[in-house]
Amino acid sequence: MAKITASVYTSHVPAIGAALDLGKDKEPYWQPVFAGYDFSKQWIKEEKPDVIFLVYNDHATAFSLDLIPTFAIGTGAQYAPADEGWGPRPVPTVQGHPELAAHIAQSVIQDDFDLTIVNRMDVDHGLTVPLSLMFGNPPQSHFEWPCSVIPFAVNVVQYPVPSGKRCFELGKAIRKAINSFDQDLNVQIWGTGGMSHQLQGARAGLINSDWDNRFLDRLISDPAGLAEVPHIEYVREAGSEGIELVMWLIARGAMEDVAGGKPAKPVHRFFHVPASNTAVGHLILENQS
Amino acid sequence: MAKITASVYTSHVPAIGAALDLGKDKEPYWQPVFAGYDFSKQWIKEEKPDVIFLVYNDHATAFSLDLIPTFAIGTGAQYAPADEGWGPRPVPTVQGHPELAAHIAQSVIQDDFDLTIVNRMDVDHGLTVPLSLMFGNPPQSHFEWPCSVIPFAVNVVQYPVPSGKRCFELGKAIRKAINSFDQDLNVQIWGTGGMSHQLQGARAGLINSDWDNRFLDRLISDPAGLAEVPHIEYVREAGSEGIELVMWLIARGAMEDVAGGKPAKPVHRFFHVPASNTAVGHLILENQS
Amino acid sequence: MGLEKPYTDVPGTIIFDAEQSRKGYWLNQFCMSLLKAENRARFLANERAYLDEWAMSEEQKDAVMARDLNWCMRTGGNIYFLAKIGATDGRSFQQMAGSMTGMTEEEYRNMMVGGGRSVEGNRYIGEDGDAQEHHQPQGQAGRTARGEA
Amino acid sequence: MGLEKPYTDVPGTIIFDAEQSRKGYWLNQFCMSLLKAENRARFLANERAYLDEWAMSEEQKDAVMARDLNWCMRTGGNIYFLAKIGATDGRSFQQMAGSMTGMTEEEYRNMMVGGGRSVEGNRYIGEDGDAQEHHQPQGQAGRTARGEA
Ligand SMILES: [Fe+3]
Ligand SMILES: [Fe+3]
Repeated sequence: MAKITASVYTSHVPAIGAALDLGKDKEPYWQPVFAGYDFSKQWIKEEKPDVIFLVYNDHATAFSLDLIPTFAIGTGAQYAPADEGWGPRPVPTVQGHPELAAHIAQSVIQDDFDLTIVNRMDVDHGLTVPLSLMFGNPPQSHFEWPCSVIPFAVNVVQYPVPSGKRCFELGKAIRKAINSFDQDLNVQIWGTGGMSHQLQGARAGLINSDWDNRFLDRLISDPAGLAEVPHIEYVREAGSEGIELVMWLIARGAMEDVAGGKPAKPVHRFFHVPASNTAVGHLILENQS
Repeated sequence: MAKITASVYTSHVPAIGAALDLGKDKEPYWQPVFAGYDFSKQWIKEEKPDVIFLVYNDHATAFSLDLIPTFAIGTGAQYAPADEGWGPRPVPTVQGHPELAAHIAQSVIQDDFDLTIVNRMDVDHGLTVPLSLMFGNPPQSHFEWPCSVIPFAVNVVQYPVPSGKRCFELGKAIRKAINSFDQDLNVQIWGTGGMSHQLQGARAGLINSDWDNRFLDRLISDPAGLAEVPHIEYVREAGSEGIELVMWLIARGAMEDVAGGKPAKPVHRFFHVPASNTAVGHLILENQS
Repeated sequence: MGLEKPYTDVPGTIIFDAEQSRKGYWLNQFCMSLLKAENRARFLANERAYLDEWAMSEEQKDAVMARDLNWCMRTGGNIYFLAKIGATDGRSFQQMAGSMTGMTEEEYRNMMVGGGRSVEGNRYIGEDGDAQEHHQPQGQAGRTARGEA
Repeated sequence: MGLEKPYTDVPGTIIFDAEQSRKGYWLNQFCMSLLKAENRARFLANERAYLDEWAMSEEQKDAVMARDLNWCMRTGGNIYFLAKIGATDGRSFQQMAGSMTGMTEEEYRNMMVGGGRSVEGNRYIGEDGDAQEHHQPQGQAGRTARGEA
């Protein structure tokens, strides 16, 4: 049977991708950011996931105003890195997992989550930057990501975005779906975006480290309570783009402890300000069997 | 305040549109079909709805396999009749109601229905045939539909489609949303598709009048019970395309009696076999204030 | 796979689920292209060349060229997509649906006017209704071929 | 309208809701077109001509030509869409965000390196934080203009 072994949380700041792609990761500005992922790179090399269920948001790339899905699951075979205006990132095409994705879609739709099924889309920095952070950029000699990825896009661009509660409940349904897939697969679920940041107006550059760290604390020890936080608190305290953090609750809702299992075990936690306009947060939780 | 005054249920067989567009509606084959809507045409002339919230399904027209929303709400200003392969139907462009549609989207998403918001799409026979049946095709001298329409597309093409229960609950949320819109609007909600039909394989042409009529009976008097019927019963008893009938439960769930109001009043009921491959069912229920 | 399928015991019926959808992806996307008049014209002008523009299997191409909708469906086609081929040929939904039964157009039309196909014997595979495998193809031609009447 | 908006009391912040989305529809769709390299080139070659291909308001076109992102946002733009204009100009997200504050690039970058903008005084309109209306534009140029220092 497939099994979620761990959840990974990380910001997905586009400038991090640019820094890595341009070879700036050793510069004093960027070095402390990437250093926060040194443990994670080693950890994931040992964990060897088969599939990553990657929760992210599209930043007006695959989805224009013509069509805005609240939740979209990628059931396609592959996804190309998108041109976001600077040209596509020089990273490998993302290989999907159509069978598991279709299984999850079926299960979760039957659990009353009204997913949009997507078979063709390009993926932007929201999805590729976390892969770069956790795996490093693959060398030209072996130009591929080490595992399959199921993209799961959440609308956090046009209001209303889904509530934290809805996201948390969705995570529970995803866990149930993955656990009922009858192939042996080591699956990780990642929640990306955030932490505090605001990219607009006179309040651009807002950072709220206290709030972010409380968010990390509660994500570990009180996720159900954290899921009750209304949107307006994210906006007010963590900046208008801090709302991306609701996506972390999807990954958190998929952990075993939420369904009565043993507590999720934090194996790594990292926080740094700034990366470009944003506070970088990162957390790894393992399921204890 | 906006208010749902009535719900209308009808099949949306493409051949009905073709018959009307080609002036065949007085032919012996078609005359009884259109006669079943004589009352309805008169009724709606007196009812004068401002907006129709029209639940239908796209038949591989606006949505390909690239992207399949479970529920999609049209918040755009207008929608052109689609070319489904025979050229577009010669009927007017559909005028939307962006303000009310956006209000409903906001309210219903906050009630945990994960809608996809659509601002640009063409609408196929699933949406235009019901308009033709209820209003007749508008004359060239006054080539427009008499009111605004909010298209609401439901995936019934690729499994899993939403359950009857989910549809019924969605109807309740739509009612709540419409009732909280602070403009005086006479709103009708229509459920379309069905009744029994199968368009594929050796079982093509299946009709189950008994099941259809029981469906109509229960839709009137026991909608909550009807909403519990599983997909497989629709397929087995009403044909593979009979599954479209789950959409009627969205409209039914939006009636006042479901929320504790007075019983919905049936003012017209019609059933006829066949129109092309399909059993035609039609029902009008009024809210009693 | 793990996908539960409570709908495989209905005779003469293929439910279009994720698996069918994956199998039929390019066939169905080819069909979608026929929503544009210029593509319909190009397809009709040279079917084989047009089909070769799509990543379809050879079998899917053959099934389309043969206008065998049952065959198309077995290779992952969905009727709402396949209908675009019929539309391109100027055929109605009734002609398309009828073509899958083996009946002549008139036989199928008469069945519909007579109230349609009965569900009796056609709910589960293994009953004796007219949609069951051993009664295919339907219509006089099929009966004659089977030496029934 | 009936849309509840619990988010209008945050200083220097426009939440991109259905109303903004409607207002900014063509502006944002123009931005989406810049995801294609050939469109970026065409836009840069003749901005006015390219903008005239879109059903944008004159004000929206002026705001784009002025590269005034705050102005673009007031006319319905969303930052994720508007970022495509900055990308076309070869600017980073930090340059774009900073441009909305009135600070120089260096001032904004230093603010971020120093831990970013504090939330204190910037939670509600009417407090005294640096994002409040009476402190705009920010940075030395703004302070000088207001005769503050
Ligand atoms: Fe983001
Ligand atoms: Fe239909």
